[in-house]
Amino acid sequence: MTATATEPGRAGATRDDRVASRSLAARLLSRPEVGSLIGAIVIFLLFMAVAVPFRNVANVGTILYGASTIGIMAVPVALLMIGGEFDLSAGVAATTSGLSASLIAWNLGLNVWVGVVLALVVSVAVGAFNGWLLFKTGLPSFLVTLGTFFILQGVNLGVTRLLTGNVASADISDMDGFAGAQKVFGSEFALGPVTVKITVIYWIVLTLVAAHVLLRTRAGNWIFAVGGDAAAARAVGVPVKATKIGLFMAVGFCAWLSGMHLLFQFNTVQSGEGVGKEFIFIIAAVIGGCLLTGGYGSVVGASIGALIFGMTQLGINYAGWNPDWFKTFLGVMLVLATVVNVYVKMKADRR
Amino acid sequence: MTATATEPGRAGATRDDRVASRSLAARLLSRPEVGSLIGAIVIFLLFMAVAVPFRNVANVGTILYGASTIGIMAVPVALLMIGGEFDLSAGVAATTSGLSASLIAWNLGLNVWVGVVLALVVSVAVGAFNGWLLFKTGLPSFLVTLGTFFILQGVNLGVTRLLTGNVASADISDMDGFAGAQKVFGSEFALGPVTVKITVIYWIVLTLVAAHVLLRTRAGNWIFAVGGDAAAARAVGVPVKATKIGLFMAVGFCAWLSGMHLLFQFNTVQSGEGVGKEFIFIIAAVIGGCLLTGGYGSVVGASIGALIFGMTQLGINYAGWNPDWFKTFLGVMLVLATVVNVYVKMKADRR
Amino acid sequence: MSSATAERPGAASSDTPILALDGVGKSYGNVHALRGVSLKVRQGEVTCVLGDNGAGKSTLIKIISGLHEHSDGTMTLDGVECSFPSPRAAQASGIATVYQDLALAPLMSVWRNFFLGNELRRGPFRTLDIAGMKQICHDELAKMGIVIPDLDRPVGGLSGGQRQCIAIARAIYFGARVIILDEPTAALGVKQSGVVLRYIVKARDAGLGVIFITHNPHHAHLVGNHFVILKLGRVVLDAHRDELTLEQLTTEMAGGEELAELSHELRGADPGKVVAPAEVEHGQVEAPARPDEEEPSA
Amino acid sequence: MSSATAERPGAASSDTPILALDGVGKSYGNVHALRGVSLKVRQGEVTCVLGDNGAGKSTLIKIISGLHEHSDGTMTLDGVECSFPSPRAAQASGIATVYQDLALAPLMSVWRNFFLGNELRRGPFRTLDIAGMKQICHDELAKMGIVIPDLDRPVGGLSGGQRQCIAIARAIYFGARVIILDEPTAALGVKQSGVVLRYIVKARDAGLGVIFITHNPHHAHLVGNHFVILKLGRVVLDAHRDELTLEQLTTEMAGGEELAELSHELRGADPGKVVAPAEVEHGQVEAPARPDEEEPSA
Amino acid sequence: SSSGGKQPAQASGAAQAGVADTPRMTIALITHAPPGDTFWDLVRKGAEAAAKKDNVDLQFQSDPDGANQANLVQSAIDKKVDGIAVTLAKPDAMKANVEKAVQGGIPVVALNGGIEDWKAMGVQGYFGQDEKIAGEAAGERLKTDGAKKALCVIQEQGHVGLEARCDGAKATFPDTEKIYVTGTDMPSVQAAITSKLQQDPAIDRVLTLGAPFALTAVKSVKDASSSAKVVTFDTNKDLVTAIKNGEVEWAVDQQPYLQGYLAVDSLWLYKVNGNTIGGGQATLTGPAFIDKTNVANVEKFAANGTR
Ligand SMILES: Nc1ncnc2c1ncn2[C@@H]1O[C@H](COP(=O)(O)OP(=O)(O)OP(=O)(O)O)[C@@H](O)[C@H]1O
Ligand SMILES: Nc1ncnc2c1ncn2[C@@H]1O[C@H](COP(=O)(O)OP(=O)(O)OP(=O)(O)O)[C@@H](O)[C@H]1O
Ligand SMILES: [Mg+2]
Ligand SMILES: [Mg+2]
Repeated sequence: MTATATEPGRAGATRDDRVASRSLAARLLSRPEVGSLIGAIVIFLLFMAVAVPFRNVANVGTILYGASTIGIMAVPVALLMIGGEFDLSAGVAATTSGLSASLIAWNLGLNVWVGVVLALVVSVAVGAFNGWLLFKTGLPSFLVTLGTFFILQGVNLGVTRLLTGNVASADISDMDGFAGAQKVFGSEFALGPVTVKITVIYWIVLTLVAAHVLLRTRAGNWIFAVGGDAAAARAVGVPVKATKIGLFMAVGFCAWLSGMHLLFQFNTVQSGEGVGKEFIFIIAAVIGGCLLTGGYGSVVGASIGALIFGMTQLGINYAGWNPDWFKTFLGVMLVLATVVNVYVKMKADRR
Repeated sequence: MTATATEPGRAGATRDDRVASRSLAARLLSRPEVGSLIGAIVIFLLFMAVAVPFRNVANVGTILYGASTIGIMAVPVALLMIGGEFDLSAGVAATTSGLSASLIAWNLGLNVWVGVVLALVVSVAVGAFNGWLLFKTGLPSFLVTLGTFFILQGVNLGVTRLLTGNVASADISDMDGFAGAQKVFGSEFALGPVTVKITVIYWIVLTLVAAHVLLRTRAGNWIFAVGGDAAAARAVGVPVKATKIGLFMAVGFCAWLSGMHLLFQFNTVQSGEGVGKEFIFIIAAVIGGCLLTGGYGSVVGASIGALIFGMTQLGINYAGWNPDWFKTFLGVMLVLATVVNVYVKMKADRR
Repeated sequence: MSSATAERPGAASSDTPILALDGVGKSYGNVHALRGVSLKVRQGEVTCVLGDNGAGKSTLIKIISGLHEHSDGTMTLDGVECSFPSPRAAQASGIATVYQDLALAPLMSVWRNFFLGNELRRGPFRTLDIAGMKQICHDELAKMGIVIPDLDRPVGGLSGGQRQCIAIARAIYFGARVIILDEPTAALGVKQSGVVLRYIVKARDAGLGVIFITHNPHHAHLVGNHFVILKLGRVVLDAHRDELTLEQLTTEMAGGEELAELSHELRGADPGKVVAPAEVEHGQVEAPARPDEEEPSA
Repeated sequence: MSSATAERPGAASSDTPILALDGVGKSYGNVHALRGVSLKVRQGEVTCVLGDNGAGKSTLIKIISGLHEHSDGTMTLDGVECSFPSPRAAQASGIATVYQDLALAPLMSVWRNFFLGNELRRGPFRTLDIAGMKQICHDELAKMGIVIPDLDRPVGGLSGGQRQCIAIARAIYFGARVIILDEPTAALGVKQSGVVLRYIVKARDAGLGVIFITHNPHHAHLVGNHFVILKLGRVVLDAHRDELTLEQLTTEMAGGEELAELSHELRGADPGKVVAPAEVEHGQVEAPARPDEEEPSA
Repeated sequence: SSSGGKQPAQASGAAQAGVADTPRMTIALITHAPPGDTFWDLVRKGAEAAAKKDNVDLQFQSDPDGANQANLVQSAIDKKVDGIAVTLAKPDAMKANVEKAVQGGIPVVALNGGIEDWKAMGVQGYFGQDEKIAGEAAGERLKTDGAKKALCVIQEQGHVGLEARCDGAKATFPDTEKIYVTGTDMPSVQAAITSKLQQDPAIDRVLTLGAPFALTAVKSVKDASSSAKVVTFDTNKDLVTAIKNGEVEWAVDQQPYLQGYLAVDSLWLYKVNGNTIGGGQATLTGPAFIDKTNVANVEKFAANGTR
């Protein structure tokens, strides 16, 4: 073999002088979450200008609480969407979880915590079932989880009536372990003038953990890959099935968290609740920059999407605008926020 | 130039003997609509077996009516999905159309037909606006039409209250032209023992026209192309923008048809109606074999999807099953029908 | 070698090029893919655009076929300055293109892809002439030596070469004045490549202008009248066929590197030799030594 | 020429092939893409798989790399019968593949694609070693003569050749025992093709088994030890390098057609000639005449 | 036009009185109404009439979701309103925030729902009916009418108030069946009721839980060629006409206008004079029956859109 004098491994290509280096600002702005953050700031400033109660720092707690109940679910739903799938059952699954915990504990007269733990098992199992059915039937996840969505709605109502004779679970606030569980899932604390509900903490922690998983772990790499091109991912050895089923189980876990808050905040759970919420989680994720087709998006963006949605809902109330037009204002604000998001990204990419 | 003795244009390639010719049955079965047809037949036989009133031929009219109100919108929604876009505003747009016709005629004291025609203009304009906004903002259609969805909800309520002081349009049954319009949009006729509502006719005609357009015209070819790969379609000279905006306008047209039925069937329109229906249209299209990602699907399939959905909803009532579990039965049936669909297609492709 | 175009005085009949680019540039965000490119396409000639990976060849033809708009410079069609707002406009001017990514809709059937954007219609209702289109599609593919038994099969399920043939057959069928081919022979077998090269000559002989992009110097030299080499977005060579031998062309394409050397080096590596089996760690396959890079001696 | 394998008695060290296929077949629905294919991959050898478009080459390597399961026949790895249920299993056995469609996720960044499925991790929490991965990715690409200045750019925005290089660099980096390359040089420039060929030789010298699919007889003949030609899903030639000259190989690849003839014909077409401009109707470019097809005289 | 359309000079709202000269105050009316519901429109009109008379800035808000409605109460507290009128259809969800408002010194009254829970939360008064009792009254009426089998149509699945009505009816008229329909989709409501009537010809009464659904049920009865009669909860303008025409037998009226009016007025009275309407007891606004015999009284007010 001829051995030339040049050392192997040397960067042999000519430097490509065509590529202007991008400023740090441009790089930052083209991150998926930054656009939505700017969208959120625009909405925030808008309400600051028109709604007096919005300026009161004590009310931040209300806004954050509204956002957190959406955000806790928007985070795993965004992960799932990045992984290329939908979960339409996410909203009712939370109700199912709350009902399970309550009905199990109340019906068998057990400690509330037993119900809580079994509800976790139920919720994660529902997620795993969704994933299993997806691969078993080969149907799109939209249809599979639509099926689960309907099935769970019926089960929520049917089982509750079967066990309690009513359409809501019985009040369990006098049962063993309730006080402790309420501390964990339904408490609040004061942070200066702001009353912070515990869901806000869960929301923030979930966002950070999920963002870390997505960007800094192998699983996160796989999530992007299975959503972007499942065939390519499989071809290079990514366990597509396990990744997707894992994502459905993560949604199940967060549905449980959500369901426990529902239960311990309000002591009972209405069996008809949760319908329509799955849609709001998806909206938050999309506002935050997730692609419906998968493979692209950001968890932090989805959380900001939840914040935008929560902020807009309450902001319109704070502003005291004509409630007949509530939805119109909501629609205009959401489009505005996302247009800002897209505009920022486009400008950044151009630089 | 050397001219060889062989004539140009001769099929010079060796016959590929690897390709087993597929039986006519296999070819037929792999068409997207046949799978859903078999799904529909399975559901039909199931209900025939368990629900006595289902066997009464006179009740076919009720089932067809239930399916037709979904189907009239499922057809254009399916076209739009094949073209790669969503319209979440399709449900409320029908309400908007009904309200416009009624409010315009009632408020200005005009002939009802004037309202009907102006409502058509409004509906098609809403569709065109959706399409325009899609290209103007560069947002995904999910978000754009979500915005319209919210905006129209607010407008329906706000404008109705502004003009009538109520939340439903006033009764216009005593106005000029109402009788004629009711004949056109809200009548029924007997066909042997079956009472057929006029919407059934509209549904069938729409399905046939749309299927023809999709499979037998240039526009149909373009719809498949813009949905399958918009960049490729544009590269070979397909007017992507015009095609997509045209599809949104087609949805607008059918929303008008739907809205007119709503108005002339019930004389008034509740301003809060229509929310949630957009979802059912998409479900029908997906059950009928349309891909959520676009580029594949069938109009006839979507119509059969509407039939499956309508049949299941009413079949559960006919069977007299416990209404608490209604949604569960619905979910199971829908999954069953689509699994049959996918199974048939898979088997056919294998042959 | 400068970018001076070698006008042949003898070629009087086509002195005004059908399409001319002058100082054209194009940026994608912070990447300036093309800078100051000038190019002339004459009818009845084959213009080969050559160059390294990422040199900007595809970007150049995307501008000509209306897919992108250029940021600088001018484009003239028949001496009139123009810019195609869409590929449809370019097609209306008789320009047909085979894109490197083929521009096929994977879920659509073969014949629908073939006629996409140029559907045949007939009858009073202007419905699609499906039988006619299938026939033409079958015939055109057969001429290229490809038989796809079921033209209703989706393009996504075909082999890479089969897809490439569909894209080429389509462009050749619809090209009225200029045909642009971006690496048409990349995925093709020896036989199919031969057919495509013959087609290029045929198209030239029919009086069309052809732009041919390839990485294969043999192919380029066989059919090209004119060679334009791009490097990092600039034209570094623009020469007539008479000025270059195959060897020179190859050298220019490789950026001055002697390919003969490669050949020698590899042959020296004794292909007959069989090495003892081994299992290596990640990244343990040594990078091959390469001679130092040099600017093409222009 | 029959499909009798030319075992060289001298090459004793690798008598048991690492991977052997025996009578393997595969159907896609009603298309029988492969029928009764037998093939041996020995370590320290380059096996070239050649053949027409649609012959079944990609199908063959998809079976070996675990993407598809074969319908008939057996596959043995180190003498043990096996069948890879997933590409992950094949990779675990040290088989790395460059797919023809590259298998890159277009929206993911360059370095994430490079390490997809084989991410480097470090620290107590097993987080991604991003800096390390970027460094390796940059180095490996640089060795191929490709510099992508921003490794965080999504792969979808790169040129065809740049994407190809990423897929190749990845397979070479991770290939532990067998490297499979499906038309790796198709989209590559002359220079990059040279690098890839050198890499193939290096990998062989490191003791790996290499399967190399190409349509370029020059490339195949430069590095191949063994040649297998597929036609319509069957093996029609299986010969050692010593038995074939470049010309014979080219002829076999073209299915018996004389490429020299093409070359002559095209040169006869006078590339210097310039034709009067014209505008032609659809389908007016005449199909080139082609010599009658013959079965390769085996 | 020769007939129909908007009639030029319509009398505006029923309760026209002078405007109080008390200082302007803000009252939030927070309900669980879905947008665009005719029943809730009447509640709102009553509240607006009282607000106008009492020089009150009325802020009407609603959300059918329990947790969201509770959050609306929180936002009213944030806005520091002078009084809150709230529906307690989902009392458990509302409890915490209502108590917070009470403890924060904001007077709260309840209306429409929550007759069993309002006292425990420290709420000043309650204006409405007991859904269960209303249901039982409807059941009694069905019995005295000689009905054999009734179909109770629930337009929102799992809604506590609606379920209570059906359960109440079932308690006094055991042969009551239930059906769930999609309230936002009238054609599907019509088809669903039709199918149920076809399935079970024994049904001779359709009991709907909202006025628009009663009008749709009339069409279903016709479609199914059934002889069933339609009865309903709640009224609106068109329903009153239908009772007059004999298309609908009777309606259980709970006087929504009055609920809204009293809720706002009682808060105003409490603020300016320390009064509590009802004196610590629930003020029942129903159930009363509207049928052919007394429909004439209601008719002229219904035409104004206030009954
Ligand atoms: N859509 C895009 N966004 C950003 N950069 C792009 C885009 N398309 C191409 N580029 C960049 O522009 C440069 C030129 O690309 P182009 O595709 O024109 O190269 P090419 O000469 O066709 O190369 P190849 O021979 O590999 O096909 C490359 O550096 C590429 O990364
Ligand atoms: N997923 C699939 N479904 C149906 N048929 C397929 C599929 N993939 C390949 N085929 C068919 O199998 C045959 C062999 O295809 P393959 O991709 O293996 O060819 P190839 O030898 O790699 O050709 P090329 O050189 O063009 O890449 C072709 O006729 C092709 O149309
Ligand atoms: Mg290119
Ligand atoms: Mg291949």
